[in-house]
Amino acid sequence: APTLAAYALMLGDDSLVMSHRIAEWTSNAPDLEDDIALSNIALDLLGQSRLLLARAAKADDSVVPALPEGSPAPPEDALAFFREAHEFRNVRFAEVVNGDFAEATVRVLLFSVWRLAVWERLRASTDHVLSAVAVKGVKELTYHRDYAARWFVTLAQGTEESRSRLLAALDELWPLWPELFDTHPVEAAAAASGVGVDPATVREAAEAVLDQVLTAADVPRPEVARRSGVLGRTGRDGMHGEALSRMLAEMQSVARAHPRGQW
Amino acid sequence: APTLAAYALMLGDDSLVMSHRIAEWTSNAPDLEDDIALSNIALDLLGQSRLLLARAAKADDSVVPALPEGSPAPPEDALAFFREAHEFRNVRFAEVVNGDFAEATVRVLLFSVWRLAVWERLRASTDHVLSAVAVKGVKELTYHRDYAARWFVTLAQGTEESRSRLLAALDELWPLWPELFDTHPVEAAAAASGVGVDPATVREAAEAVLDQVLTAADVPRPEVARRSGVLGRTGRDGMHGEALSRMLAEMQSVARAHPRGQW
Amino acid sequence: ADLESHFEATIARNDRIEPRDWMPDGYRRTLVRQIAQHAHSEIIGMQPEGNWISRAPSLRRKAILLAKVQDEAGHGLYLYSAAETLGVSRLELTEMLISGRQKYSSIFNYPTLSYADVGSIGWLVDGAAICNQVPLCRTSFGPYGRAMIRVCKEESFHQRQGYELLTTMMRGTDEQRAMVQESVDRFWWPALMMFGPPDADSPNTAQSMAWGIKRNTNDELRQKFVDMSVPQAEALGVTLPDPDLAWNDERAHYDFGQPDWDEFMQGVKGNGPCNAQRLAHRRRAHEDGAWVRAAATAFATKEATA
Amino acid sequence: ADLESHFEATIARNDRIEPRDWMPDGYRRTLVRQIAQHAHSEIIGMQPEGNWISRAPSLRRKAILLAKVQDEAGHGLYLYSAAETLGVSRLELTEMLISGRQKYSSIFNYPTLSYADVGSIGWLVDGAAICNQVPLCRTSFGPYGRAMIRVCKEESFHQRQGYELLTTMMRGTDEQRAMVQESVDRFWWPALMMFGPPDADSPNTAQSMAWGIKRNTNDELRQKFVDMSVPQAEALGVTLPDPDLAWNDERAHYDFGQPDWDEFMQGVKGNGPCNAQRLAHRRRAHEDGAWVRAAATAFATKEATA
Repeated sequence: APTLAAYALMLGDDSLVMSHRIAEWTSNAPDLEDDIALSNIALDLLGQSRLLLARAAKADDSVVPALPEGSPAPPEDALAFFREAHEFRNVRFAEVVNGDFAEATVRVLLFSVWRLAVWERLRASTDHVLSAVAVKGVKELTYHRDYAARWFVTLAQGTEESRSRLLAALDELWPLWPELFDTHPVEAAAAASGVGVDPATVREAAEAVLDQVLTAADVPRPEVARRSGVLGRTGRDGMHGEALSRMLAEMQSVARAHPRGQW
Repeated sequence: APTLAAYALMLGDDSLVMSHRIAEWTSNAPDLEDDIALSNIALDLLGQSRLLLARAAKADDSVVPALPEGSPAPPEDALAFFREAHEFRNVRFAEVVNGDFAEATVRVLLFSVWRLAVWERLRASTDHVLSAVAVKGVKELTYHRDYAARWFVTLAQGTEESRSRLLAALDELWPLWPELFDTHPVEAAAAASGVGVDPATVREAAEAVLDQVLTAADVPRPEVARRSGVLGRTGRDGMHGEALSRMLAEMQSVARAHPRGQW
Repeated sequence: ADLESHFEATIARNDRIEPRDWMPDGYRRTLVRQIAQHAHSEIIGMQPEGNWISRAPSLRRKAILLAKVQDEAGHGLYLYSAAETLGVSRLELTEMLISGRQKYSSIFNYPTLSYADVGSIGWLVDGAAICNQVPLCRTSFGPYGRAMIRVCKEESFHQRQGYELLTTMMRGTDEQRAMVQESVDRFWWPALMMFGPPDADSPNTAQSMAWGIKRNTNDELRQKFVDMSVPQAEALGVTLPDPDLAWNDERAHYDFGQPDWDEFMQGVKGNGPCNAQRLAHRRRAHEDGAWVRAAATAFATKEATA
Repeated sequence: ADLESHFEATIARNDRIEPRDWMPDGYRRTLVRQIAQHAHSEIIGMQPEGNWISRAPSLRRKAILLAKVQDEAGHGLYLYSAAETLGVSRLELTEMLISGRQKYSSIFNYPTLSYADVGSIGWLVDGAAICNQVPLCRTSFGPYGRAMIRVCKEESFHQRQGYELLTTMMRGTDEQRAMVQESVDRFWWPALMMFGPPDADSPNTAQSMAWGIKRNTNDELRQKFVDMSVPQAEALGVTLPDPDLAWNDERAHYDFGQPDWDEFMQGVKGNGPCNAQRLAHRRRAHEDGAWVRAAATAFATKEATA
């Protein structure tokens, strides 16, 4: 159960942090349809994270941080609002500060292509909760991917400006793409026990899907090296960039100011 | 003593919030000299706020919020880090989200012209601490005003772009200028008892100084109406804009995450 | 004249005018202005609540709030579509909004200052909006009436959610109860202002009622809202900030005081606490999106000619 | 040849070369590169610590941190001025920095992840910088040496402040002690890397030493830093994350392990955790300031011709 909990936490944190970033687009998108679509993606990811964080807490309640005395926060909220940045296990990709709409397009595309490849396999998880989350998630992520892929092609083929912005965004996020396929010991253990998926095993499949989009958009694969971690450690180890602690300062401010609050 | 405390808190909050905004320029200014100058202004204001918050706490310790058990935070930090937005008494002018360098110029100019007019009189406060703060502060604020006035003229007379940015910044901040001269009951009481200054009484002097700068820059007085409050209440009543609670979420995040911390 | 009498007859029958039908210019202009203002209100209204999405104190509340703000974007979308049937484009209307030539509801020029405001907006602001809008489901212009039916259904849902948030907070800590009371104190009067100036100062009401674009006077709706809200406030355990509020047996309605109409006019004139901020946000989002919309247009053209 | 022998003699006497003196092209080029890199490091170095100004947990710490970051801007200023005496402008150098053609110290490509990092940077990073820089106060180029004297004085002050922050935190809660340890774990190895690659892999050292631009080899300085830091770590109560760290009686120095030079090279090549972020920040600030600098120039021209 510690492996299951740690694994569910990783996936849950990915969804939570990514959801937060996408939700920052609300009331800021280029058109109403995109505002609605991006809110929708954020909502799907938020829903995933709630199920996954709850699963983690149920599998091993020692992952849930100690709450201030008298706090009625349920486990999902204890995990979301009362952990420090280094206790989060999301990939660094999810936490990067938002850029322009091209960046949002590339972000959703890369994230969902990766995630779909993992979750297609996760549907066969021996854990019924994870498998149910994955079944629902695959449908959601397919929509996210298709939405982003459509914009990816549109921006690549639209105007000179949109193409150059798109290429810049791709170069910016690409250094964090390889990290998505690193195998963390928890993921290896989860895969070995049948509850999880080793992301390294889906890299080929994910790259193939991505290549289709790149080809349709007539965009070459970027030639940018991967971003190194700190002492070999990255997001899955709790080693994040500077953006995460700032994000959490904002996200957790009300919950922490009222630790005994009912919401 | 409650009047003195409430009055010192108002002045201290002005300096604290303004200092925080100016400090956000650090590593972001157009040139190194300005980076240093703006940090300097932020430091001066921060120094003022520490003396003023400490004075408020000493005059009436009931203004200091109850701290989480075991917190060793001194009164100045209790006031800065453990109050909610509606407990802050700064003028709304101080909290506005930063804009471009023209906005910083106008912000520092208007703030220091106002403040100087008040503090020149505050030197005669019957409270020795306030009077000492004002004596030192007048020197500092004179430097701030002169720095901003120089840039004000430069931007007004520089390029078309700089002039239009400057005028836009002036129009943006002008609606909050009249509020600086409103008399809050606490200010009226402080003035009556000789510890403070009624800002309404220095309006003419401040406007005269500002007019000199506007004339030198060949910039007309803006014709923008004052910004109304909420149910007639403004910053001095604890009624702020949306920016302040966001600013505090960030500013207070570490202190609140470690209420028993030693720093 | 034939056309005009046909139009008058349709109105008289309480039937719907459809976009293809003939209609007087004044009717069209009034409708465009009213629908656009309503659409703009939904879009600007995303900001005050959107201000708290990133700080929602529980994941459940975050999901509820995000979905609600998304619904407001959806309402904006239906309403712009209804306006488009009258021959104006969404882009034109958006430009009217950001240049300040068209208005939106002044309520959204008030700041949101605590999480309780999310609840107060749901309870009071959406509540007032519903009072205003339910009669509009029977408005004479078809696309508008149909949009309003959808909007009202969702707004009622939002109102219940807002009230439920406040109820939950009232069961929490003393600070939370104080937060709710403070928020209600701030939003009560602005909510009353949402019905517009007193009938005596509302010159367009008569024509709009004659055209079936408006179904009740401002004061009628305001009274309805007050009568509805007082027992809800009691159930919640908050005090409404009006010393004149009292049941009047004779009228079988609550008597109540007048909001500060000067402050209201300041908001209408653009000098409210957040007018500049709301418009600047909308303008920035619109301008930031220009290159994206241009790319979509260019791409569509390429596809069409390929 | 006369000029060259005069130059050589000045160097040999450990006297200072001044900007008006003749100097070999290689000397000038090496100096420009080194001073510029040093100046860039100060400017980029404002970011990792600047990241915490807005979140400093006490007003006293906020003042200390703000003043420190301001000093770094000041150091950048002196150093750019020293470089300018060699005939390159600050603007040119800035453009070399933001286009990636000139480097800055790789240490600043590590993120700051907690407030303890402000202390660790003061103690370890400024400590290592001082070891590197104290000998440069005697460097052969006058303006550089004089700038370094000022810089070193202030850096020592910063180092003491950083150490004092950590000492205070160690007297605090368990979480704070853990925060300090975690921070030291992260910064120890990168601090060792600040002295550059092992001497065997540092081809330019010999020439720089001959010119009096450099006074000690990388490994000598690294050893000095380790010897200095171990007792400080003990006094602080933290463990340095090196299992090979042990006193060697024979050498009368501490033995220590090697940092991960592959990670170091990734940072040098631009692939460190924050390289892209640091450069993007600098580039944005520089570009955002372009209209201001243009206005200042236009105004100065007008004034001059008025």
